[in-house]
Amino acid sequence: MSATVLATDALYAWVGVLLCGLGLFGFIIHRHLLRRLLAFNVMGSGSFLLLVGLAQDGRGIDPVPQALVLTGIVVAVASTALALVIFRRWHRVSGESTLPEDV
Amino acid sequence: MSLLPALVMLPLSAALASTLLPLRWRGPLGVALAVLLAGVACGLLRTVVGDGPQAHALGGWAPPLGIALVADGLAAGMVVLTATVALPCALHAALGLRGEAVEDGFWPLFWFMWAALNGIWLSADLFNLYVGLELLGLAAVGLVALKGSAGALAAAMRYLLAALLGSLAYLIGVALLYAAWGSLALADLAGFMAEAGVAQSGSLTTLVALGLMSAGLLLKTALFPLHGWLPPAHGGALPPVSALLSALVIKASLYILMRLWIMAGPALTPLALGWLLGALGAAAVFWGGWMALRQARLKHLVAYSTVAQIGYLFLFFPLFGVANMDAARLAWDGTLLMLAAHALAKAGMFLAAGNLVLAVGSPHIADLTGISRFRPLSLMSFGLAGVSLMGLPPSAGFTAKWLLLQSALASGQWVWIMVLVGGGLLSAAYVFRVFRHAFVEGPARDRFASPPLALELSALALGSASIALGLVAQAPLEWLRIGSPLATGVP
Amino acid sequence: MSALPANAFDLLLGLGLIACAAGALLSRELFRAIVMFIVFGLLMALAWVRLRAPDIALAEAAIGAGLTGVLLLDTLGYLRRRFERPRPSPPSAPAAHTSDKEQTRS
Amino acid sequence: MKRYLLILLAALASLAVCAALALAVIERPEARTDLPRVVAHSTEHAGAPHPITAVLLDFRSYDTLLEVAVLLVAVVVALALREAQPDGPDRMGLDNPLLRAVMSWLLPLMVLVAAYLLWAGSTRPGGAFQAAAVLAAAGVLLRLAGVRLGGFAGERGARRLRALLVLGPAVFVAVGAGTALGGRAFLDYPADWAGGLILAIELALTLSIALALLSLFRLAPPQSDVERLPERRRRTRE
Amino acid sequence: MSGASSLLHALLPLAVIATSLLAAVGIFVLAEHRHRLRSSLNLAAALAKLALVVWMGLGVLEGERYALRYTLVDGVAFVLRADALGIMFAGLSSVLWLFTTIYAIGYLENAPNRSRFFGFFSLCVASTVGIALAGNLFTFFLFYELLTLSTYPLVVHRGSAKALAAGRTYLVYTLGGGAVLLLGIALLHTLAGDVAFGAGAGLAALEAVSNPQLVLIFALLVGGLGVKAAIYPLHGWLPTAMVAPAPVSALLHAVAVVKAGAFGIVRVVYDVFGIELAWQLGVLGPLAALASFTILYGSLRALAQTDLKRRLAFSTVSQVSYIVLGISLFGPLGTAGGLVHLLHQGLMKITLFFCAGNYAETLGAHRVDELDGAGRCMPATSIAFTIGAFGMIGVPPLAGFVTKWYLGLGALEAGMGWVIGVLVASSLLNAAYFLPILHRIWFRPQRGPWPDERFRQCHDTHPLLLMPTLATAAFSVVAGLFASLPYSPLYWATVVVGREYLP
Repeated sequence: MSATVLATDALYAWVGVLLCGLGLFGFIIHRHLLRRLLAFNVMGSGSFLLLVGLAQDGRGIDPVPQALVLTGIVVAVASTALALVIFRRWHRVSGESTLPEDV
Repeated sequence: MSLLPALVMLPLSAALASTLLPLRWRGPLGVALAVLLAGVACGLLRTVVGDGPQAHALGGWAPPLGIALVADGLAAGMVVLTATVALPCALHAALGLRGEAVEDGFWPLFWFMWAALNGIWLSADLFNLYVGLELLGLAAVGLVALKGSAGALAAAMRYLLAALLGSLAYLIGVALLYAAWGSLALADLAGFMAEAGVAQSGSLTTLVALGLMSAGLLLKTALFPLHGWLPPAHGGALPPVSALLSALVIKASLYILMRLWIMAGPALTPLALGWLLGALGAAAVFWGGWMALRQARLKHLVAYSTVAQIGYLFLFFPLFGVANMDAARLAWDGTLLMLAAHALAKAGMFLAAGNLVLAVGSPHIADLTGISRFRPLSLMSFGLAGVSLMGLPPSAGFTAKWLLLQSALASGQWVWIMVLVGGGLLSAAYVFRVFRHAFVEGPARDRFASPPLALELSALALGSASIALGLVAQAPLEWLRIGSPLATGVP
Repeated sequence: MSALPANAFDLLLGLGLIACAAGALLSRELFRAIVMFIVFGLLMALAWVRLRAPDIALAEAAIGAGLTGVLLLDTLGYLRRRFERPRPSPPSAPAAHTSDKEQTRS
Repeated sequence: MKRYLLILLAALASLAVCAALALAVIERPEARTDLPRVVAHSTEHAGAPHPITAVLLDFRSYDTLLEVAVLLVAVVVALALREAQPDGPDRMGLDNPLLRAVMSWLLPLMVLVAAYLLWAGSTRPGGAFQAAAVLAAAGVLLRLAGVRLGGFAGERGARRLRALLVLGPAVFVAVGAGTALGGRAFLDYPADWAGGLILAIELALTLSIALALLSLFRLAPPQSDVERLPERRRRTRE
Repeated sequence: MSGASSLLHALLPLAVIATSLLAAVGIFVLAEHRHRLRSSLNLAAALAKLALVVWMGLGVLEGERYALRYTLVDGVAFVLRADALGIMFAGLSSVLWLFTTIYAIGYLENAPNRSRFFGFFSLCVASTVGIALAGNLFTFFLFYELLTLSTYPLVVHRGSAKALAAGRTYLVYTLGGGAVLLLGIALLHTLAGDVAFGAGAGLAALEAVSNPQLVLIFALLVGGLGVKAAIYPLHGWLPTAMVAPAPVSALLHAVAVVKAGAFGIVRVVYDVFGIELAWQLGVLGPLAALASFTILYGSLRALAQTDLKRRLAFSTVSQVSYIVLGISLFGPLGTAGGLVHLLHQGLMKITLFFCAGNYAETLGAHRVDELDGAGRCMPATSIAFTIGAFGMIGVPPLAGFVTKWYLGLGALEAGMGWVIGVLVASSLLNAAYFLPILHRIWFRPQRGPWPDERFRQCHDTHPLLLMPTLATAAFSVVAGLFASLPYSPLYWATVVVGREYLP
């Protein structure tokens, strides 16, 4: 972008990029399911920042990506909650907090 | 009044209704509504065949501000295919799950899944596709988890993680594309990209976005080597659930992938990438076939067969990408027919396998000894579906394979011929492995549980459909080309 | 166009976000990781304010940080209770703790 | 050893993704449409003057409907899994008098805030989701304080819970069907009614979403299961 | 031609296939214990099919055209067409189906899984007739693979470990062959489009195509078909598959399966490539050599077999190659010899298999050395066996002689005198493995009790088993004696040759 000074929106977009990478890293290295969910949520936040930050950079407020992110947050919390429900059940029947490795 | 929103809203309303209704009403309601929805689906197809592609701007707001539902031949075809597969599955579930604890969750999730599928086939908006994918993914995961056993829960969890990661990759791609082009409507994007061409500076952003989205969608489609989550999920679920997952759910992400590639056009989807997908598909065919051969449990064999069969569908990407118009058309026809053939055959096979497992009371192939005498109908359905999966005539699988062979020959990509022929032999090996056990006449038990006839008939209907489609493929293939890039002459 | 230049606060907030995310992902103790995640969520809400998206900020604070955090903590509590309760004998203690610290050291 | 390999792999993967994203961010072209301007222009004709609410409940209302469906799926799965394996008696809660005292004035406040957010949503930041989140948080606090939401206990309560969960999307679909039957596009609100319809949808959605979020919290199996844990499984993976 | 009659002409080939296809469906639907109804259905379908084929055959002689065309997908059509050659094969199948059905009803009395057996049996015949009436390579392949699928359950019918192993071998060979054939057909399709049979030397017009490519396609096609025709070295499945019940061995391995392969080769040489082109490509010489080798090899292996059915199986390996040899001789006489053998060998070999089944069922005699003195106990069966054996050896005036005579003349005409040597050597070998059996049956005394006697006194065997045996034996005598009369197999073969290959 042409701006010599880093704009706020661009800054947060860059933070979003880093969060995506960080989240992916955590998602791969961890086996504990709660940790993988944390990583997933971090990655999700990163993508939301990317969505709004990039769209608004140099163009001002854009309500469309903001609305998309609102939708995305609800979807993310639904996914997380579903994962936790299944995780607890899994933990109850198996006593494990990770998935078996063999597949 | 347009049929397009009804195709999503009917199943959605059914989902809401079956959350509330008493258990005993849900099954009959499910079957009745499935019949109705199949009728609506056929109505849509008729409209599309008669009047060309249909569009409906939801909320009265035209894209890019609003979201449009669009039905071209392909979308209408998928809607009809969904109904064709889901109707026997609904029948199977209504009778097979009656009185079981899982029935409470099954029906709402079944309907949510159907709504999501129709939503995806008809969607023409990148973000709407994301929401549709999530709805589909969570409903599918829920269906897998329903059994509540340790195996089912682990499989559901693994599936959920894959689905979540896949949709995130897709979402990041959406963010990039929106930033780069300023619209979420597929039609807009296709126009912009065609206008801009390769030389445009933004092509790199688009490429990264498409790469991420493709990777996420591949994970959801379970293309080798990202297939790890599929066999436990599809192999361990209830029979109608396995059937729906293998037949339709994984096709949804493939469908989006195909739409994206066609949207981006040849400039942004270099043939090398197509070859990569084709090569992965080839590997899937052989690896999945080999693993299917080695499974001890019947439904896991069928699940690995899905891993293998998905591979054929990915031959689309290298074959469609060539400049040869004939080859591209043959690839389009062949892939879509293969998709339909696999959907019908695999759903039939899972239902039949479920009946067989129910009859012998054991999930193991080795325990099928003597079953041919007692459950010939289920075995027959399994065989009919198997014929299509093996790609032997006369079946839709064969006709599709023939078209793909012709496409490979026309484009000069001879490698895929080996995949098509070798893969067929490998699938023959695992299908006949089941029969080898079933035909054994030995000192086996002569008491088998007998499932209701309707369970066997629903499997038979799907198996027969996978055969019959091969004989009447001409007209459906013409319908599928309506509104496709082939119709306009730009592959 | 309103290209607001980023100020020191934004820079700090960005760094804080990354630090909290790293903490949430790399902490040895699961409890700590979840707390870090909740803090991360609150910082995210601030970031949304800076991005002139107050709607998201509200939702993030309530849903993202609040509810997700509570759900995660509750699940963690569930794990711990399950491992502590039924074992009256002392040898159970190490097992209970490894469930939280788990395989970061393996 | 395997662990280090994994870390290496993860680092490589995340670096690759970061690099690709960075390239994409740097190289991105100027957008071809100015969607914000279109939104600003169209918001005047939408049912809500606040642009984000207009996007969520008018321009892209279909997305919102599907999104509520996603939330409902999670709840349905939780309900189904719970009913497949019934839990023991519910003994959750921190029986703390101070907490109870705080609750007695915090709770009405939260409900008030939720109502305000819902009301303000059409013109200012706020709306159904935020209101629902606050309501759900109030419910969570109640649960933590050991208060049982008696209205949802028993078989009739369960049915009531389901009815309320379905209410939001049902109103949404019903409005859509109404507009479609009236000869308009699906969810195309008539101009005079737009504001009211959106508010009605939002009200129903708030209840349903709040209850859904709360259910996901509440439906997790309580600790009474602990006794059932088999001895041999009580180990952790190394 | 009026509209109704042209519709009839289009539907007649379909009806011929449909009789057994519908019979198959009907039989699958029937409950296991409804054997009366099942048998009636079976026989009615067999008679109906025979009547239709005869009707169509007479029409073909008068120059009527029966063809049905249906586009499957763009560029590929499902074509059924009755020409003289097709009618010949269809006629053979429907005559022998009738007899074998009767035989099988007697053979499988009180056996389990009859519904499955007869269902797939009918499906088999449907495929065989489909092969006969196929109007292009694609349609041929369709039925060719259907034949593979429908014979598998018959081969493994007994469900024993041995039967299952044989079924596996059968599948490996035939599915492999099918894949090779598909490859050949697909390649040909890209070169020449949809090759219709009888369109007159199909590929000759393709000047531009390079020879090696055509040779490759020829090799693929013949290689794929050679599996079912049991040409060396692709014959391995045939002797193994003899574990199947006798009617299966009789119809399928004397008629349907092996003949489908041989028939396919005839189609490829004459209808796809055209004999001229095949000759120019130089592929006929190697094919003749391979066929000759298979003739001798099969006979030699037959000598060494002690199991009667295995000996017959190797004899089949040898005899089917006569057909291939006949068509790879460049000339009308050789062709006529090969084609007539398609019919003659079918009649004679099915007689022999019926007899083998009778011996096994009645006396429990499976091995050659168990047959000592069988002639006295089962005279009628043994007479039939003798007729079949003499026919195979080529003793005049039986059917086998006619074949060998024409093959010899054809070889001389084509200037391939060495073929005479092969024929003589093969006849000597035939005699060497059949005559000892005849000697045992008629001239040796019975050695102790029979292995597994079914009837207390010697009343030959069950009438349902005996009748078809005698009928086919009589047919093979008649075919030889009256070879020069109209409507005899030789007559048909000369019609085919005269009409289609010598314009």
